[in-house]
Amino acid sequence: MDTIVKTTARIMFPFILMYGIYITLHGHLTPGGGFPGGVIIATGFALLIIAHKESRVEHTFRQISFIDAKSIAGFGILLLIMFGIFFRLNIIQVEKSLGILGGLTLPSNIFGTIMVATTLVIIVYSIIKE
Amino acid sequence: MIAEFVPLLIASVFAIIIAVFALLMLISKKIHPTKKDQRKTFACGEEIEEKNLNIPAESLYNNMIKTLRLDVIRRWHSGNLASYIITIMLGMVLMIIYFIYVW
Amino acid sequence: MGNRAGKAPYKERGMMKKYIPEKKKIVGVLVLALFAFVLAQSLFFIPQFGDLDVGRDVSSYYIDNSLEKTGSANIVNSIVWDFRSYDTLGEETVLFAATIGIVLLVRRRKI
Amino acid sequence: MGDKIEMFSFYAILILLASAFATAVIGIKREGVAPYIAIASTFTALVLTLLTLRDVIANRIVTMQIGGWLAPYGITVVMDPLSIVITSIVATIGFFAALVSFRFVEERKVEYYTLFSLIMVGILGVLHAGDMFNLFVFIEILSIASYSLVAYHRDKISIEASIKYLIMSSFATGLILLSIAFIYGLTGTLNMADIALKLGTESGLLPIIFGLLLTGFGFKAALVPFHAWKPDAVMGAPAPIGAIFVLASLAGVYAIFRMFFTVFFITNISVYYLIIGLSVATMIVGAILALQQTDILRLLAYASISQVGYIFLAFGIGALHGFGYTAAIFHLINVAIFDSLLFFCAAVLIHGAGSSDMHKISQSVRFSPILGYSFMIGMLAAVGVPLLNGFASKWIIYITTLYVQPLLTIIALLVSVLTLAYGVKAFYIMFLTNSSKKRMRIPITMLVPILILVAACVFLGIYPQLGVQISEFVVKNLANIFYIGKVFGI
Amino acid sequence: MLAYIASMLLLIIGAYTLVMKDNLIKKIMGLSVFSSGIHIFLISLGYRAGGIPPLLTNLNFNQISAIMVDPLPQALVLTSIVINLSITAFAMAIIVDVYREFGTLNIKKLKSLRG
Repeated sequence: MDTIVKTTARIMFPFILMYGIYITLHGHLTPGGGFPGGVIIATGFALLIIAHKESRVEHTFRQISFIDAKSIAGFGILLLIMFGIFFRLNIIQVEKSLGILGGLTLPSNIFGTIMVATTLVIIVYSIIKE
Repeated sequence: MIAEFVPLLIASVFAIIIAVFALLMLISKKIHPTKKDQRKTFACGEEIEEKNLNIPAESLYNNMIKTLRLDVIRRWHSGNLASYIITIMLGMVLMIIYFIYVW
Repeated sequence: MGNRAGKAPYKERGMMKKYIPEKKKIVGVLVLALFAFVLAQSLFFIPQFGDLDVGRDVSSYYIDNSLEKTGSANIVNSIVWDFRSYDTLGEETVLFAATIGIVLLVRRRKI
Repeated sequence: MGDKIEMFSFYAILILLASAFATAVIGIKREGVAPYIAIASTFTALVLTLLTLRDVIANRIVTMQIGGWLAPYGITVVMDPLSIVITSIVATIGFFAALVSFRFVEERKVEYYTLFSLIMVGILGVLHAGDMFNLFVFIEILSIASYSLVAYHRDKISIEASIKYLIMSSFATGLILLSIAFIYGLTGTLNMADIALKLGTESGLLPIIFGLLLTGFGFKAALVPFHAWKPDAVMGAPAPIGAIFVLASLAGVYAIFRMFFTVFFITNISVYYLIIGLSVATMIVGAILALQQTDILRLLAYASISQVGYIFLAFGIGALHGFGYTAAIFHLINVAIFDSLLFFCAAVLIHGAGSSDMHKISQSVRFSPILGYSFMIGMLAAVGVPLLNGFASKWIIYITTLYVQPLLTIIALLVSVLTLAYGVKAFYIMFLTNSSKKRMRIPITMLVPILILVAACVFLGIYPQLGVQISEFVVKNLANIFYIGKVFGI
Repeated sequence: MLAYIASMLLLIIGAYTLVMKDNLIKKIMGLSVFSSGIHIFLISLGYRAGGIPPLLTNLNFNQISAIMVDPLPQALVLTSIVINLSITAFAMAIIVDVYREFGTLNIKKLKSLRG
């Protein structure tokens, strides 16, 4: 890609990232949540990957590290849901509203975002690299 | 009373079917004999001894199926995806119409 | 990949070909018509559009209890991540499976 | 209600899922660890399933509410006798398949074992589901993992089989989702027990819903108008996955049983006539196509289609003669045992010969007695020779069909003869015409599962009362009253 | 009613593309259209005449469950969209391989598996 696209992508990237994070963190209050936030963040990375196809991004986003991140996020979700199963069932019952920190929804959203974003970045990266 | 003869009955029916099957194979070998050039194609032009050629075993039942006109089923599995999907949809639709009719 | 790229697709677009209906296409259209008939049949029996009287106590439970039980004001979010979180676990697993499949397909060399 | 019974087999799903993630994390650096993780996790799943089997025998039905949400609101996980019997079989064969894969798979182990764990997660999730949408989600997990595994070899056959299977299967699962949408529009709930209460018998949508569901699950079970994917997929996949495809078929069969008994509670005899018709078509088409194959995996795929037809024949007879259901369950157990035995034998042969073409196998490996006789026992069990397990269940099928409609008995016997025919052909080509002097070494991890399955075949053949008792126990608890009562905690 | 009819039309269009078109990418597009039809149908099943979105704010805090649209189908569709996305992504990856192996995207040329 030429310089215009590269520069625009580099400038846009933090804003897209921030918007995705906002969507995620506000997911339990306004429309949004883990999946839309993850998709938006992945869009930012996809923009970078497409714009800087041959350059140093190749080294930065190696698949291997993404699989690691994704599996850790997967572990997170698994732990959360197991947490939910064990603790909801037996020990604590979340009866009251936790205000702006929406119970288990917020951490679930964050882990979901990481998972979806990494997944989509791997997919885009793999197909672009071909 | 019948119950005592059931094993015998089933065994005899089984034997009869095997006999009919063997008979069919013998008859169909006469009607649709294995062609010579089929062997050549199988060997791919190489020199293979007759005893190493497994053609009679691999197409053991093909003569019979050809005689009974059952090779239609195999020809339907043509590898054509559209025909598979059409069959799925046709089966589904006919099933639903049958269900609407009998429910 | 380079030398193959220009060869095949242009030939197969078939825009220049004259339209001759095949036998298979007629069968396909007939089956599709039957499918449409069945779907149209179903339209007579589903509840009226915009009418939610019948038996929606499950979703009204979600609406009524979302804030107290899960602390989330976004009810869809609370259903996705809390009431039916097992489904979401499955959904993430589907994504994971698809990714592993893609990695399986594209990974030529050992990393 | 008393004490709450912990459902251990549910944790089997979570452990397999965790092992899938762990394989991807650890295995990417150290590839050799992947098979050990898979074997350990499938073994743990087996142990947990057997613990739940003990509980189910004592308590009939074990339920669990995920996250503690009450029955129609949260997701229910249910184990009743029908599902626990199939789950035990699935866990056992899955463990054996992991063992067989240990030496069979030599490259790209990380992806293989991750997808292997995920496909097991899918099957076990389908068997546990007490909620329609959850069932759909796990069917999708099963499907996607199997598309990827079909494409494992990345050669022409695999890629073509995978893309065809993907398109067909996505269409079929879309139909399941459509029927779930109809059900939701009709009842406003997704819990199976709740649907069974609210659905009624009046609505004109019911036949459409049921037809869509039967199509979707029949596709998974490879009933005849929907079977075209199975031989291609089995041929493309690595050989041990063939056994997993048999288990996936059984999950489809289970889903159809569940729809019949729990959700819809069909009493209309005409529906069973349709099932009988489909089953006869399945048996005959599968057997006739198996006669003409030259590829061992393809032959076994058609053979398993034909055997699934027997299950449905017995099931359709069940409405007319009460013993039919017993025969269906018993034959389901037996099919899982001998079909996976055959697939494992094929895996050993393919591992030795490097090809799945029967002629090439016979040319490149020498006759190995232990493998040959195991294959023969599996094939004879599929035929239904006395003193092997296939005989016991097929005998019940013959007897019950004889009381209902003798023509069906003749068809069943005919298909048995066809089974014998292609069994003899496969055995003859692969074991009796070998021209090679190459001795094949059978790895111990492949030999042990095969010998255990052979022992199971012989044991259930000599002592069929055990199988009949299990099946009777399942059939006795099929009525959906128990199920609904247990789910709602009444 | 129009929403139902529109979704059914989408189903028919998707099925038509799936059956009639030979190009693999078009088939995948047909699959997506088919799924979208189901999603629209599911969403419109949960619509309430004059309903508001299922979000709790200060304005609607007291009269909630009578005026909100049904949130459950939306959650189901969210899950189903992700599943559909992963199917599409995997299909695209495998289509790349189909092109590499066969040099074509025409499904009619993929006929090595038959019988």
